[in-house]
Amino acid sequence: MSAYKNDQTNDASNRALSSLDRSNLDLKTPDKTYLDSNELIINMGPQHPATHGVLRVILKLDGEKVLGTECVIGYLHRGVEKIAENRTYTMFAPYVDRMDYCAAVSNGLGYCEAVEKLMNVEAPPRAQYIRVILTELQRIASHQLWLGTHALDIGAMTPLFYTFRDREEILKIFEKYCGARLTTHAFRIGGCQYETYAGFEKDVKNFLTFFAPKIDEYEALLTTNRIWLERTKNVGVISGADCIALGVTGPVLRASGVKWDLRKAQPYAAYSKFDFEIPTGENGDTYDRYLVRMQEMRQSMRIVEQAVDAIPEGPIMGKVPKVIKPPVGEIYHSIEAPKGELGYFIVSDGSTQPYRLRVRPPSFVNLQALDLMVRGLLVADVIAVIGTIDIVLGEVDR
Amino acid sequence: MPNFIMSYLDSKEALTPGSAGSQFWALIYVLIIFAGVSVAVIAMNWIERKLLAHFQVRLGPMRVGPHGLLQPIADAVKLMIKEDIIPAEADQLVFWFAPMIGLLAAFTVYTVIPFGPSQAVSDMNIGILFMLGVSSLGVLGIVVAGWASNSHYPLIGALRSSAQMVSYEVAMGLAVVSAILMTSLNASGTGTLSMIGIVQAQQQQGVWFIFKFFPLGLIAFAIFAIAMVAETNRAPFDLAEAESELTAGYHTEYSGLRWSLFMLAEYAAMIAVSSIAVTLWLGGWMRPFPNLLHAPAWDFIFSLFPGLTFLALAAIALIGVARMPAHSFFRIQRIGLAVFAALLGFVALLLLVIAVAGRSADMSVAGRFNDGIDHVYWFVLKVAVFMYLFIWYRATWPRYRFDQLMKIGWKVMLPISLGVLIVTAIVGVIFS
Amino acid sequence: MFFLDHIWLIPLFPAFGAAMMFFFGRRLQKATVNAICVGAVVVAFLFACFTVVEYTHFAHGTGRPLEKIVYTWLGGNGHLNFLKKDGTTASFNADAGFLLDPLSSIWLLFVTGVGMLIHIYSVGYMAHEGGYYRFFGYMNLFMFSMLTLILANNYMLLFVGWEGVGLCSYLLIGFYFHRKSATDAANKAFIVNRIGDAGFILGALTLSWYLGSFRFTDINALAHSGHFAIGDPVLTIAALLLFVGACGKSAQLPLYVWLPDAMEGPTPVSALIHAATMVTAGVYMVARSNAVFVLAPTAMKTVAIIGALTAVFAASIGLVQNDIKRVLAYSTVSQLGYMFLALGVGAFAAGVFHVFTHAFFKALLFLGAGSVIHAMSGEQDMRNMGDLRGRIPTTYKTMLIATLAIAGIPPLAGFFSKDEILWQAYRSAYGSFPYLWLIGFGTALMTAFYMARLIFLTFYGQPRMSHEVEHHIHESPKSMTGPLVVLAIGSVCAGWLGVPASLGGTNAFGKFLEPVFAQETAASVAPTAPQEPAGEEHRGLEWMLMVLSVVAAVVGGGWAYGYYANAGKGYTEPIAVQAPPLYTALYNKWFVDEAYDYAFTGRRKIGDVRLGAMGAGEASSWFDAKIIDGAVNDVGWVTRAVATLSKWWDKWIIDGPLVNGPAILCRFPLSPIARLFEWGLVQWYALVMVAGLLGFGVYYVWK
Amino acid sequence: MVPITTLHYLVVAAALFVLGVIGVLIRRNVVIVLMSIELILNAVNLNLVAFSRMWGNLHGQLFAIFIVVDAAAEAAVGLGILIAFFRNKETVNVDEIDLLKW
Amino acid sequence: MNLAMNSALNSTINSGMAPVATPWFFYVLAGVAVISGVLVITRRNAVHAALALIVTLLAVTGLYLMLYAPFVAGVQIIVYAGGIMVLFLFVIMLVNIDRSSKERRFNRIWAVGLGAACALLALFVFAFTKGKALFPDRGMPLAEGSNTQEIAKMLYGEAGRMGQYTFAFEIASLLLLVAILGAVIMTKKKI
Repeated sequence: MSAYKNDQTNDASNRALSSLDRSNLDLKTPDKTYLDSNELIINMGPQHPATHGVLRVILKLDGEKVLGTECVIGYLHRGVEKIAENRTYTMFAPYVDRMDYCAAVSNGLGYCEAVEKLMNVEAPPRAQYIRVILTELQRIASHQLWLGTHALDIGAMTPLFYTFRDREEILKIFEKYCGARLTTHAFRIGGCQYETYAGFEKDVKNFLTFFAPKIDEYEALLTTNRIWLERTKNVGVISGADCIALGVTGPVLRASGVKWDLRKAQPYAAYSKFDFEIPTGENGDTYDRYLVRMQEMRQSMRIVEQAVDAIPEGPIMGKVPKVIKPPVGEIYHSIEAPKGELGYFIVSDGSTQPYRLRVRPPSFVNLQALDLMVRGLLVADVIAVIGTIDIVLGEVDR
Repeated sequence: MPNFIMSYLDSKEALTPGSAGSQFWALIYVLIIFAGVSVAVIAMNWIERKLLAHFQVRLGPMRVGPHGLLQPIADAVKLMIKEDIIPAEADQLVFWFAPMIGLLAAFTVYTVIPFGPSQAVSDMNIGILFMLGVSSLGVLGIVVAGWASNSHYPLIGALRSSAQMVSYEVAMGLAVVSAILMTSLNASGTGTLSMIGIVQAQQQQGVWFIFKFFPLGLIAFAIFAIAMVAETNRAPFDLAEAESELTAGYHTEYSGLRWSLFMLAEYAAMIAVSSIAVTLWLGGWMRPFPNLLHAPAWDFIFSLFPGLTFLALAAIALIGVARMPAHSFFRIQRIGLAVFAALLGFVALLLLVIAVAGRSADMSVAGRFNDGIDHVYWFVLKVAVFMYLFIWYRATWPRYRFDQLMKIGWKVMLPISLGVLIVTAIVGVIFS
Repeated sequence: MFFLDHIWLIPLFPAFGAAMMFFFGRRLQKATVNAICVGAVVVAFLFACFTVVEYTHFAHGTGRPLEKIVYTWLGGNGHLNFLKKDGTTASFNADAGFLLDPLSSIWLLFVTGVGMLIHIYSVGYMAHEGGYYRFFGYMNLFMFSMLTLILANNYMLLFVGWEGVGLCSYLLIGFYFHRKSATDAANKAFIVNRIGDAGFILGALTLSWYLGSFRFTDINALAHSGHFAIGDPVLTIAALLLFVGACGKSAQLPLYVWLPDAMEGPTPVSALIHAATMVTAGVYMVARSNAVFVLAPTAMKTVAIIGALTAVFAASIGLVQNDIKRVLAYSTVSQLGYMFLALGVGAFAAGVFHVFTHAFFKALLFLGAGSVIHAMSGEQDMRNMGDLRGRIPTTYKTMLIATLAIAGIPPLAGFFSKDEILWQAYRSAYGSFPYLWLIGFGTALMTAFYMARLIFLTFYGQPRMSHEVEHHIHESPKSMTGPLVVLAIGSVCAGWLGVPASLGGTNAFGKFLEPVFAQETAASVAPTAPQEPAGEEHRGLEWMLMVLSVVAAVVGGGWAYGYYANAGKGYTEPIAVQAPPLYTALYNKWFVDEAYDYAFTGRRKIGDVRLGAMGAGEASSWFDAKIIDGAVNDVGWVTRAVATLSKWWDKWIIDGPLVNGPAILCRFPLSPIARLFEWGLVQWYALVMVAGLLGFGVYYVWK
Repeated sequence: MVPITTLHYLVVAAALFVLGVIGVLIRRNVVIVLMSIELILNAVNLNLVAFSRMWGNLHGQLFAIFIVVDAAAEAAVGLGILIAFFRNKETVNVDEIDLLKW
Repeated sequence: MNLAMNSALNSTINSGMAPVATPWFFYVLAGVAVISGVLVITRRNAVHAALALIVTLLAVTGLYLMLYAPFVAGVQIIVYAGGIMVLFLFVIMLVNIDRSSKERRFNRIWAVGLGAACALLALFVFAFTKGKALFPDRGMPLAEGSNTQEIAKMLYGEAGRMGQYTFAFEIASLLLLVAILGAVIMTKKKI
């Protein structure tokens, strides 16, 4: 119990990494340190508007203060990894879209690139550019979804509608490109499934001109809003070291001041050809994460702009056999998904089906930081922090 | 006409029925106010949904009636016929009447709200005290509802909202006191707690109290305006019913009619506190510049405003009719909207007729009726501004966290209101 | 007058060195330690020399003392008073004051001089020992204490020095504290000295109680004033008590036992403290108190007899000892006996002269022995030595000189001083003590024998040491041999300062000291024993005695030569051959230690009985267990008996009708009522309030 | 109908007072005991106000106001003690509050 | 009904600013007060008791209004009903233990307590019957319309003079301050 008592303040810097030791968290017996009727154990979820799906968080509260949390996951478990072992490589590609269904394009990119790497083939440049454009658009869409729901969690209703309105434009492009809006299955192993439609570049450019003022609109609503600042500043602080220790990646890591982005660190697709920056935060609090994601949207727009302007002509499919039989071996490939490092570990036994496929989902890993971030905070902050981690339960549970 | 009806109407003074001792008219007024407030609440429901939708780039209710005008009725019907679920583990009795407490408190305060110098149920000597006291009873309803549900979220929500309301009552009360202090700045040196008296004091002193001792009145008003949002558990202080945290706060377990009673109480309370703000700081029923523009001509011009407003509303409705797509699908809607516009136009006509008829006859029934309409119109207009603000807040701001809320209440608002009170007292002594 | 004015600096130089060692010694290099400690003593010596030179100018041969009081250390403000024997009050007054007169000049010179040499010697001797800084710190502290002792102007300050040297002696004997024998020896020295110190402080206090002052000048003046008769009992007691102190410090019978054991300390320590300087403190103190002693002839006689007995007793033990340092230690005791003999017969100057010469040759002997031990890799047993003269020639030569000197071979130093003593014993100004002379003569014979034995066993004969040791034998470093040579020169020449008139000398030494001792001669002795002019008529007798003693020395040496000159492995002791029981007695030091063990310490039992301190402990333990505890137990038994009675009374009378009776009374009729008022139920109290309300209401309504 | 006199009020007040006394004396729950005390105070207030009406001056009302103030203070402190006590003994029964008995 | 109303109207109009003080109101309010008072002391559940107490308080408030004491009534509502009772409910919820609602309601000496209280009631009844004649039928005239102002004058004084109860008022505020501090300190977990 002493570990909790020391966490009196919201000042997360006081909390050493040692507080990661969660053996103290005994949810069964109430805290007997002092007889106090304020001590509660509350189930947040699995049916709860703010847990973004079917996440169940068991909260141990002292009054309103969070003493500890325990996440119960698995309500959305579909056995994606097991399914992979019974599908051919090609057949499995649509399944990955169902993990992070808010960023299906990114999921597909990671999978396709992993298999390509395993087979040692390369997608042609045009395909690479298309991939970049779609993936970055998907990143914007994902961040929009996050912004809307996060703001709604904190109590600002309006941004949700704004972001959904604008996200629609991206989904329209997807729809036009591949016929699907959400689970696109846009890429294939070795390239892209479809050639771009006529007017694709124009649509994308239109979107960019349409969207630039919209980000300003979001920021006008929130960035300097006093209540927004009070609710997000110094809430859910996590240090860069803690992030690294927990394996947290993505905007959460960057908001803690660690400049780590796989697009720069281990460039894949055509990212090495584009000029963009990695926005980072300083305090690692919810507000910084908000700012980082807003900046990332702008950076994504930059990338898309460059990519659309420089998109080369050529084939969209590499030299891939009809039946995909990667050589015996194993591969780990990861990309910078909107939520963090999305990795695929594939073991091939030389057959048409993966022997084992393991996904490193960013949401799942990032969710670990929840306990560290919310200890000592209030219940309302748990909502804000869950929102700011940006989890998708489809990806957490797989 | 029986005497007990006419004697009130014939009396030469403009007295409230309560003050005049006319129980009949008091009853009539009570009925009118109850009906009016209920209608206003229902209308508010629609207005809020529409306004919020437009804030959020959507349309809001559009299907039930033209532009969803009949949506509140549909809602009401739905809520009334919905099953009234009482959880098995709940405290049946308390669960049953908890909403009533809130509703009772919210509606009782209307007995002293002065829609006009005589347009109130009663002019109580302790009017404002009564208002604060009774509105504070609303907390009981919330606490009891949360407790009776016998569930965690409602309990937390109830404790939160009651703590919040009790806390903000302090700042609110002090702000009110500073306004009451201003009423004593007259020749006799005695102030009043009477709501009508307060408005009359503003008239006598020739200034709305919001502008009195600038900026003291403004600060006090601002404190009240903030506190009243917290007091009614509205955004950004809607912690008790923060759906993202506590699903729905104290009324999580409620459904159907009983839930609608909470809604009714909430909106009624919103209107009530807005009324207090209007009465204390914004001159109550007074039209703009009653002392400067006091010529009969001005009276007449201002008395045309209610009619003209309804005329404008009718015009808006007609525009809506015109903009309806020319499709058979919209025919009924178009007809409905046109009828609505016609209704509004008729009301406007009636009001204009009354304004013209009551122009010269000061103490005639028509004249008094005209005056009454005038007063009620301005009062409602001012309250409507507040109601719009309530919606605007909700569309714009995120929600405060509970500790921040408490911090603002106790560490910011309370000291400021105390300071304002003290400074007002000193300034009042100096200038009186 | 600079040096005289700053005479108080002399002790402070070594004190500074000691303080430095105390605070920083652990961190200092050996060279630094040398520089500080040896330097301090050298500076002190030079300072002392200049001081004495200035003093001679100051005194102009009159020997008037120079007294310098730095500050009053105890009392002196009139608040600390005591009642004198004659009923008057006197102010207790002890100064930090310094007294310089011929007596202390001599001590000052040879203490600083010999001390300096021994310090220099120690640099070499201790070079490979642990606790280097500690050793020099102790040594400097000793120098400070000794200088305080000899420069003190009153008994109290002298006592400070006295105790200080005792402490340093203790510390240095126990320098090798990891050796049990060393710590035992240190403890022995300390405890035995305590006996003497108790006597000394009692004597000093008796004197002040009687005379009203601690100051030597005052006491001397009073003693010379003629107010006190010769043989004044109080003064006699005081003198005897002071002599007890002297016995302790200067190792006289019966308190000599610590000194031989003190050889456990490092050899320079033995040389400096236990031969040259500290042990002469007793002599100094008696000489300093000569005025008192002169007034107590009984005490004088006691001193003389004790001295003579000690001399012969220690010499006899020395005849058969095998440890080279022990021989020297007994020799020291013996020589100290000579000095006390001289003092006891009134030949103060002769005694002091012998102290002076003895300091040289005994220090030389000890340092030489140290050099031998150094060469022998720590071997001290003479049975394992032999034939060293060629291997460590400088040591051999210097030691030979010292031996000749101590044996009394003219014209070396010992001859003059010893013969002076013997002559004075035979015929002093205070009377004639031929039997004492005879003892002294015998002692001289023995001295010559054992010293010659030492030389022959060590340097002549066949080598008896093991091969490893033999292989390592080497001459000592210059820092060790240098002092030896200097001291050898001193041993040769020191005697020439006091060549008696009978040999055509001027006895300059006696002249120099005369002012210190002459006054009582004039004041008190004259009436009783008319001054005999050092007439020509005795010169023949004196010469005869000289010749006799020289002959004795030669004979002793010759005997020793006969027995030991060619001693090989397994040589025989002549005494052991001639008189085995005597040899056993001598070899075991006349069983004195054993006797003390039986009698005083009680470490050994006589039959079932333990005597001495431990015996007292056992006895008191027995007494405690049997008598005291027995009495207590008996009292306890009585108490128990009474308690049994009392218990019966308590149980059946008090507890019965008197206690339980009321309790029963309370329990049945009373307690329910009482409990109504203290129930622990708050609402009951409220009920009482309501009852009160009812009562008042009823009263008012019906009133 | 009998006009309402001061006595009527006094009878009501007496009834409330006795009810309060009963509550204080026999209820085990401290909270209800405190509430009963409020009941007693209210009865007294009613008496005071009734007498104020009877004599036509306001002193009674002022006393009533002061009693209300006192009641507020009493409730705050009493409930504070109760909370502190509950935290230590986990009971609100007045007959279990007897630490001082031994 | 008409008649009664009329007469009431007349009487109120005659007495100027008189409140509606009909016996019916009195009996209803008194009955409500006493019945809910009984509920306060008999309900097993503390929340029910608190709610009953609120009803009692409101009924007593009504009686105050009938007694021309609107300010006291207002204070009663705002302080008692709105403040103290909320506090009570809060505390009940904080210390809400199911155990207490299943235990005995009354303590060991309930019979004695009840007896004493009944004796008290008997005393009151006796005293009232004995002294019935002492009470006048109607009260002295008391202005209701300026009640608040009159109370203010007595509390704070007027025209530079100190009121009769100013010191008492100050002491009462001090008492409140002390009570606040005491309550806060007692209920704080860690001071």
